[in-house]
Amino acid sequence: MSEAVAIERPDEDRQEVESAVVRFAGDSGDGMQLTGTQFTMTAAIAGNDLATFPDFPAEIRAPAGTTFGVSAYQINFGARKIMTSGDQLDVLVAMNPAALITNLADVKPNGIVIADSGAFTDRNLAKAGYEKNPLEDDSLHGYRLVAIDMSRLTVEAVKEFGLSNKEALRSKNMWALGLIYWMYGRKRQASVDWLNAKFKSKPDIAAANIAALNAGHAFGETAEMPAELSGFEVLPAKIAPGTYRTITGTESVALGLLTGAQLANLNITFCSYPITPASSLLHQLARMKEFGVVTFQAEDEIAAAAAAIGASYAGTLGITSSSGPGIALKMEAIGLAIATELPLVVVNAQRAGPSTGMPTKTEQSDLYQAVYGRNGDAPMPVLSVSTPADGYEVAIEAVRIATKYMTPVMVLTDGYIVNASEPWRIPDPTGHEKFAVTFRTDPEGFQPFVRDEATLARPWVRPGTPELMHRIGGIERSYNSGHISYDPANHQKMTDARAAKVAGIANDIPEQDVTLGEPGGKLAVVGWGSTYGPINRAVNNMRDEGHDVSHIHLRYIWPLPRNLGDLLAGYDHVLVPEMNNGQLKTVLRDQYMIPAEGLNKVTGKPFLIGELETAIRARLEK
Amino acid sequence: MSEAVAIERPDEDRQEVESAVVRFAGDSGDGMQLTGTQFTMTAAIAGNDLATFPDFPAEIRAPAGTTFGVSAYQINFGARKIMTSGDQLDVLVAMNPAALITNLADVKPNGIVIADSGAFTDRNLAKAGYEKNPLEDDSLHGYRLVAIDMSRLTVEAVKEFGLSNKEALRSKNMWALGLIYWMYGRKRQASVDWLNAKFKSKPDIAAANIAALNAGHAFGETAEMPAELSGFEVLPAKIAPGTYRTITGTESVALGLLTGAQLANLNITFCSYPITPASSLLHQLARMKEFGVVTFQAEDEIAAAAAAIGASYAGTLGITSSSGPGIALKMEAIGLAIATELPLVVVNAQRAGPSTGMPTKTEQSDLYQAVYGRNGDAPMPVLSVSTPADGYEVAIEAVRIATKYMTPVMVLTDGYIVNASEPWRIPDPTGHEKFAVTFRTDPEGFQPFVRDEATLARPWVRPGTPELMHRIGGIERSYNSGHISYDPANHQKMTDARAAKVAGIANDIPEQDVTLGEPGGKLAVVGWGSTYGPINRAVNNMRDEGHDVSHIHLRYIWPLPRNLGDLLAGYDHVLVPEMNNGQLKTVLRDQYMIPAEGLNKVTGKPFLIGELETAIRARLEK
Amino acid sequence: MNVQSPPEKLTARDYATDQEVRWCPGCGDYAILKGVQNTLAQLEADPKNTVFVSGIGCAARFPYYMETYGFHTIHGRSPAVASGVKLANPELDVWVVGGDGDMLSIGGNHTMHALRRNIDLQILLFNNQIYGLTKGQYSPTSKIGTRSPSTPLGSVDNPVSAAQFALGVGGNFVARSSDILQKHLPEVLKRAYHHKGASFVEIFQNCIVYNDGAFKHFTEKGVQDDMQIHVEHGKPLLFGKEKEKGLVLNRDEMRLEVVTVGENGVTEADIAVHDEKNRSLAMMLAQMEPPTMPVALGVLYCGDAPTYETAVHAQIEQATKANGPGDITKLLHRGQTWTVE
Amino acid sequence: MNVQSPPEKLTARDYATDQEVRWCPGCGDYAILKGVQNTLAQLEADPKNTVFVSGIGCAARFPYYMETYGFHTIHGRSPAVASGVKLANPELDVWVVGGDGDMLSIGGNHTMHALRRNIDLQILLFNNQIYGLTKGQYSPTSKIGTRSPSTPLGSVDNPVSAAQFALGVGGNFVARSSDILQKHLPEVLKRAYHHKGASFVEIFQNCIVYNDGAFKHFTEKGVQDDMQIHVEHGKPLLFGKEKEKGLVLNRDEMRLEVVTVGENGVTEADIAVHDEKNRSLAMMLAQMEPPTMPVALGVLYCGDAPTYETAVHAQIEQATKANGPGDITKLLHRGQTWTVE
Ligand SMILES: Cc1ncc(C[n+]2csc(CCOP(=O)(O)OP(=O)(O)O)c2C)c(N)n1
Ligand SMILES: Cc1ncc(C[n+]2csc(CCOP(=O)(O)OP(=O)(O)O)c2C)c(N)n1
Ligand code: SF4
Ligand code: SF4
Ligand SMILES: [Mg+2]
Ligand SMILES: [Mg+2]
Repeated sequence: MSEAVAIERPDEDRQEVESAVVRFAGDSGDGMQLTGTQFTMTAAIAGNDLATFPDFPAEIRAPAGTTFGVSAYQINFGARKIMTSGDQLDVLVAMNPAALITNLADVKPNGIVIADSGAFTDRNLAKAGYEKNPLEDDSLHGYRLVAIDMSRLTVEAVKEFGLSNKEALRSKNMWALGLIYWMYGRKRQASVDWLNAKFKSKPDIAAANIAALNAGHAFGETAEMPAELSGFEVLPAKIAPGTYRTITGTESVALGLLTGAQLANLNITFCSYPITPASSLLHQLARMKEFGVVTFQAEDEIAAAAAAIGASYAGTLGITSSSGPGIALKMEAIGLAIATELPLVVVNAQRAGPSTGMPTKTEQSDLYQAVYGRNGDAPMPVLSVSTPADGYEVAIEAVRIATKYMTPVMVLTDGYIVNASEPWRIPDPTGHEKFAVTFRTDPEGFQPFVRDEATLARPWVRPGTPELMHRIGGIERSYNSGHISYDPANHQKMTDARAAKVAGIANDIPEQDVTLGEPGGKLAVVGWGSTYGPINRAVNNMRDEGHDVSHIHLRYIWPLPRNLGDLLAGYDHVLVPEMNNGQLKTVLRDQYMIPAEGLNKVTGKPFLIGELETAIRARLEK
Repeated sequence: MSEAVAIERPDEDRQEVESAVVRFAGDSGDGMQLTGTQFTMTAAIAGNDLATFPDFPAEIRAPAGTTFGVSAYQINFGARKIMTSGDQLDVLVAMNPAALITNLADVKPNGIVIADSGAFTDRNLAKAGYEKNPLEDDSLHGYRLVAIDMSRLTVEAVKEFGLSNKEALRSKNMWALGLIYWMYGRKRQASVDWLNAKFKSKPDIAAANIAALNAGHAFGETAEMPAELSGFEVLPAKIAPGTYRTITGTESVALGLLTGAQLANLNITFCSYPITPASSLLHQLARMKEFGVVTFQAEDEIAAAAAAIGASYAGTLGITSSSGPGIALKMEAIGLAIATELPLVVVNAQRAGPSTGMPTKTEQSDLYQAVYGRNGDAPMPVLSVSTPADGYEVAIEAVRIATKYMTPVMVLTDGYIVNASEPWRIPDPTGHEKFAVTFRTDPEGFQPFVRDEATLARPWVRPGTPELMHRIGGIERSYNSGHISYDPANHQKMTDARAAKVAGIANDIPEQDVTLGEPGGKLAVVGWGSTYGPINRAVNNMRDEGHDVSHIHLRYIWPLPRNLGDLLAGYDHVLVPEMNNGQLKTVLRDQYMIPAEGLNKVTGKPFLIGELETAIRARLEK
Repeated sequence: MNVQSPPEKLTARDYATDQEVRWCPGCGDYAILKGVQNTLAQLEADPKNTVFVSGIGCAARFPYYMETYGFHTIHGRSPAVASGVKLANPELDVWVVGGDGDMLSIGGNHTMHALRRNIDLQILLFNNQIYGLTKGQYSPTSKIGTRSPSTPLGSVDNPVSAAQFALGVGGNFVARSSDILQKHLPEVLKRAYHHKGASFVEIFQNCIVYNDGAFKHFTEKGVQDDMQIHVEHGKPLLFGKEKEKGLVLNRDEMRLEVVTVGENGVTEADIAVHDEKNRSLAMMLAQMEPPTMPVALGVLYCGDAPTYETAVHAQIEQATKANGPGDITKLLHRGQTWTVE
Repeated sequence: MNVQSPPEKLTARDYATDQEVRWCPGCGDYAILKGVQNTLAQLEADPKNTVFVSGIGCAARFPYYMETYGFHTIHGRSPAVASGVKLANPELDVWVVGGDGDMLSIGGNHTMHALRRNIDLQILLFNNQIYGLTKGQYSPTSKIGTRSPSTPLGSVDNPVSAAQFALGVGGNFVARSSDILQKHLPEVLKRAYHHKGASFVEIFQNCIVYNDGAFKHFTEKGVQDDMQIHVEHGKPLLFGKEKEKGLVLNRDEMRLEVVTVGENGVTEADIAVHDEKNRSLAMMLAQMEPPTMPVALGVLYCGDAPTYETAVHAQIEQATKANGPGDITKLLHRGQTWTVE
């Protein structure tokens, strides 16, 4: 069992900062994701609030040293509430030239760049497209450069364990982590424990990694660093007491679906087909078998949706998930769920489109598809997830609505949220209000399409129930009996009923509140989904500057909260920032005749707080 | 060669009417569609304007005598311009009890009901659900009933040809036709010629049918009919000189696509999968092989869309067609055409939804899907067909836009238009302005995504062209080279370019005119697609009553005509009648912030003129 | 005191709904409906545990006429919907019904994967070699030269053989019968029902309106004896009025050929014996076509393999044994956590 | 005066684009890319008349690396897109490239119908028995028990055999090779190219990251001689280092079995001879699996049948002959017309 040795440096001469943004960038093989999650955990334990964003390459495993093979992990941690993973970097750790060239632009002016000079070989420089070695000419003069031969120092640090050079270099990331731990005065014990656990079977590998970690830390301790790099301190944030974990959007949705199913007293049948960035939800649920979760990797998205519908017909909760192109394929089947009025949850992890687009990049451009993208008059509820942790509540709500109203429900996440993580105060799932489904079992007066007066939902019958045998299908159904009907008046009645059922959900969801600011005023910034963080921080900053601006963030896209129209009418201007060409804007303008303006960014990247501040300022000055 | 014998009755004592609505209704096996088309042709030759609507059963071939096996054909013909197939019937010809019970409700108060009493057997009455024979009690007192044993009279009339009773009865429909010919003083020669041609190989069958036709006519001549049935006269309408034919929406779209392809100097590769009511377009084009038209019945709609895209990539005009559910399946592939910027025409014959819905009934509920129904920001032009004949011009325009702007184009027809017919003044296709495609052949500076400055279209290259080998695909493409690009700025630029290209088409289409009325005023009734006829007639009637109301009918759904916003702003109220729950309304409200109101009918049936008049009156009285 | 009296034996009629059957008069579907209702009666199938799932087409109207649970879904997707039903509740007897367009054209992929996964469904393909419901376009099983609204000069593509398809994709039960074989059909359907795993039954069905007589070259009275061979496991492959004809394997050419017992020295011993466990033999039988060879009917192949849904639920039990029944609170706390006071 | 000089013979390199190849280091796709480029060079294929169409997946990135026309389409639809290309312009040589997920999972139906229609495409399936691009989920060709992110306890469904699938759906050219057989692969690809009609080639491809060694049980040095049989039309089915082993047809059990020439009286005369025109034999060969039997590589089946696109265009010529080249004005006037003065 190895241990963290070097005593922690006294904090006196550390410079206190309210928050900091650090990005670890290196080759896919350099273990940057691990490094990032370790730093995250340690920051969390130190009591910081934080937000992270991993950014891995589109290619499966690009050749070492190439720019398209760079993998990065960014964390924004602070003594105050953290809303985003950060616009600009205070510190960039670049493990090779490719990492430097692809990430340098995001570093603050005069920000810190820590580079492994040992990896800046001619070969790597060429691969990255450098003519000359940027560590040696003055091309980095705008930054505070710390060039260290981490490779060599790591190899030395682990000499004693007699690893091959290749193996030894694998600990490079721990060396870098150690240095950054020192830089922010962090304890290493959590990572030491984690390494010991991870490499239980290979104690020398564990020891080597720990040695590298300590060596990097010791280097900070001892090496005469430039004075202004004497180290920083980020104090704990005011955080509500409780037990915490970090959670990604994928994890929160998976846990929310499971919790929702338990509250509804149902088993889950999750049917999907792999697609980036939605696959991870399938992977998560595939590991929850002891909860009776059935996961089915279908032959395609259509089969996945169809099987989920069959599973709901059979009396379990059918769930399907995909990303834009796959959701497009599911739409005909979703129409069947709408027509036969069966519960179904559809999770769409949005990605940049159209068509294949940029699978690994984020976007919010499937809102049109979710609200309008079906043949016929085919309304269905649409919910959206605002933060990595928010997915838990949204997923539970989706299950509640789907089962209570016998309808498919679309949940919109995106490529940012599913991968990003934040600290989450772990709730008590048993504390949540139950909404157990009651299946119809009474033959007395049973007809499959007789509606509940309040919800307009039809009864849900489990095949296997005595005396309730019946037939349903996609051809228009007679109002009560559900038999095939071509009667004109019946079609009008059923069309109206389907619309009224979904519209009525507005009375069963909370009124829209003002996320930040006042109900009414000069400008409302209306957002949905993963733009929550940057919008909230930007509005916060503008309000600190004394501007009359409020933030309204929607969870319910369809139906919209019943008070939203009146609420928005209270503002002189309504600005709708979206990572698409103005899709929510269309819904708001149509529904409320409010001249909402769009602020649209379609780059595959989240909004920067700065971008929003500028836009808000521009509106206010109008 | 048989001939029409009986001399036509002098017209003196005929009652002149401006227009009349006649419906032939009988069993699927009774040949009502043929009867209707013959009457239509004769009315056209007589110089009437007219509109027809066939209404066949959903079931393939329902058992004889059942209500769901009733097939009907309605024609509205007149001495004035005819806009619809008519709200109510002046004359119903009912060949059996099922036909009577299912169609009686549409007959005018005191309208004429002509029934084949010979078919009102106990068996048939039971099948239709009659307790007593309606011809014998006074349940039809509200109508002018003419009960004739057409069956017996037909059998007698064709005795001489020694046909079996079953065969003889097949001429029943001609007997009825003969009677109605007499009733409206029509010449039989055209039908006689047609019968001789149709049964060239079976002269005795031809003779029998002609004998029945003449017998029915003679019956009218001689039988002492109730005085008020002494016969009617419908004078010729004022119709522009020219050569005419009747045309259905399917025929006009087929001919328009072919004409468009010739104007573009392209061959057609039409790829589809059967579905009601879209299949007939496939059937039409399959018979145009001598025009080099390739038709491909694919294994499903996705394959059909994909193959059409491949065909466009290869340098022909790829076209695909379907109805709502099938169009939903094509959306992912259409996204590929949008991303790779290839021409493609997609024809959607809309039917009642959601899901399978009512395949044989009409609806306009796929507008949302057409305009918004794709993943990602994926704009594409959408055109709509307003009348059976209008499909010709719309299809040509769709080909022009698709090839000039390198984009898929959606054409919306519906179940009413594709089957309905109207007279069509045959145009001179060679007179039409050409828009021949010029394929890129010059290697000089070629890059697959360099855009034309005016249209923003990329070059179209036929594989097989020397030195222009290149690769395209659905992953985001670099602005000029088309190579895969994940660059954020490039994605923004390409997204903007795709949007600008489609939006720019607004400058290349006519400004919206006022279909009927003045630019500005109290009320504008805005329609699209097959509501043209009823809206126009209703507005016309209201204006005759002196009301300030105008009709604006859209051909271009996306992009909208550039002047539409200003035009609509000129009216106090905007009413949007649609056979859906308010889909165009959403687009107008979003685009122009105009409080357009919907008038929505979702019964699977077209609007009645009366329904629109009532709604218009209500608006005006507000 | 209310005693649950055991339901007395159900008759075929008890499996019929009150819905008016709406196929064309003379359609082969009527006979199949009768055959299936008879089969369920003979199996004493419990209506409440029986589900019929179908896609879209004339054949797919089937569920409306069965007094069981029924789901008329969308075109081509019935095997996928049915897979979801069976996965969610393996206790149910799930039958899938559809036409050649539904299950081999748009739905070919779902049929293939249901078969290869070996999920316990009875898949009944009503093959009329035409698209009936959409009024007569040719289908992937139509003979070359089929004139239809979409192929006015005749179809030019090779049809797919449903049985060869099912065997090629790894189907574990592949059988054939016909609408008019009212004795044979229920026997085959009972075998399909009792087979654990995906059972594929191709039923030749006459579409009297759009493809009348498509099968008469082997179903008509005159020819049926010589143009049909009803195969049975372990029995010699004999056919003909007097069972005087048989099949032998030509070893050099590796194909089956027809011989006549008694003629040039052929004895019954020479006749190949049907082995329903041999996929290669099944493939040869499936390939036989008139006029040179008879059409093979009956169970061509019946292997045994674990069923998909059983294995899936076994893993759930395994996981539950290993980790204990899921505790959601524990799950939420899995991984690294920290506490803020 | 500018004279068009004939292009001198192209080398494999001339078929490579300037695009950086972006597969994982060590991926089998590199070897296949080389093999295909060599094949085109040997065929002296004209780049301007060559089109590569692919779906989505690692394999499907292929077209970007070929200096020909190329279309990287959407997941699963490449056979359909390629069919449209070929129908529109039969002059083009159309190659289709995709993975086992692309062509047998989501795209299975399109692959099946392209094969059955016999449209003249070269369809290359890179079978690595895994979903590479989406990071390692199991695929329809993965062995039972495959642990993957979506099957943490191992997959439970029977894989489909690509070759048996292709044979079962009526494919007219079915062959197999492997990424590492740099001599064998081009020979097979040339046969596929020269075959008129749909050619299906399954290429075993190692995914070094997510399914490394999936095929080593028959490709590794030590075992390859005994675990592979390279079939050739008209040649006895021999294999083994000294070609001492062979296949014979067990007539009673109707299956192939392995014998050793010389041992218990077996002579080379007893060894079955490969007949690539015999679908049943091809099926038996396709069914063989180690360790009991060797994997059959080479052209398992090659029948001849008219190609779809030829027949389609023949009907167009036929119609043009019969009715004369289309006259649109005439067409508009077809049927009953009347004139208003
Ligand atoms: C998505 C979709 N595509 C097409 C159709 C139209 N359609 C309904 S049934 C059918 C095929 C009918 O043929 P088959 O499956 O053989 O059944 P049959 O009517 O012959 O019994 C088609 C193309 C549809 N309803 N939905
Ligand atoms: C409609 C759609 N569904 C799913 C995906 C995600 N996806 C891309 S490639 C792929 C499968 C890759 O496996 P395979 O086809 O075997 O190719 P390989 O990467 O193994 O070469 C999947 C599921 C997609 N891009 N589009
Ligand atoms: S169309 Fe053919 S298959 Fe359909 S019901 Fe009529 S006869 Fe039967
Ligand atoms: S993931 Fe596998 S198949 Fe894909 S490129 Fe890497 S090694 Fe090749
Ligand atoms: Mg059929
Ligand atoms: Mg693969």
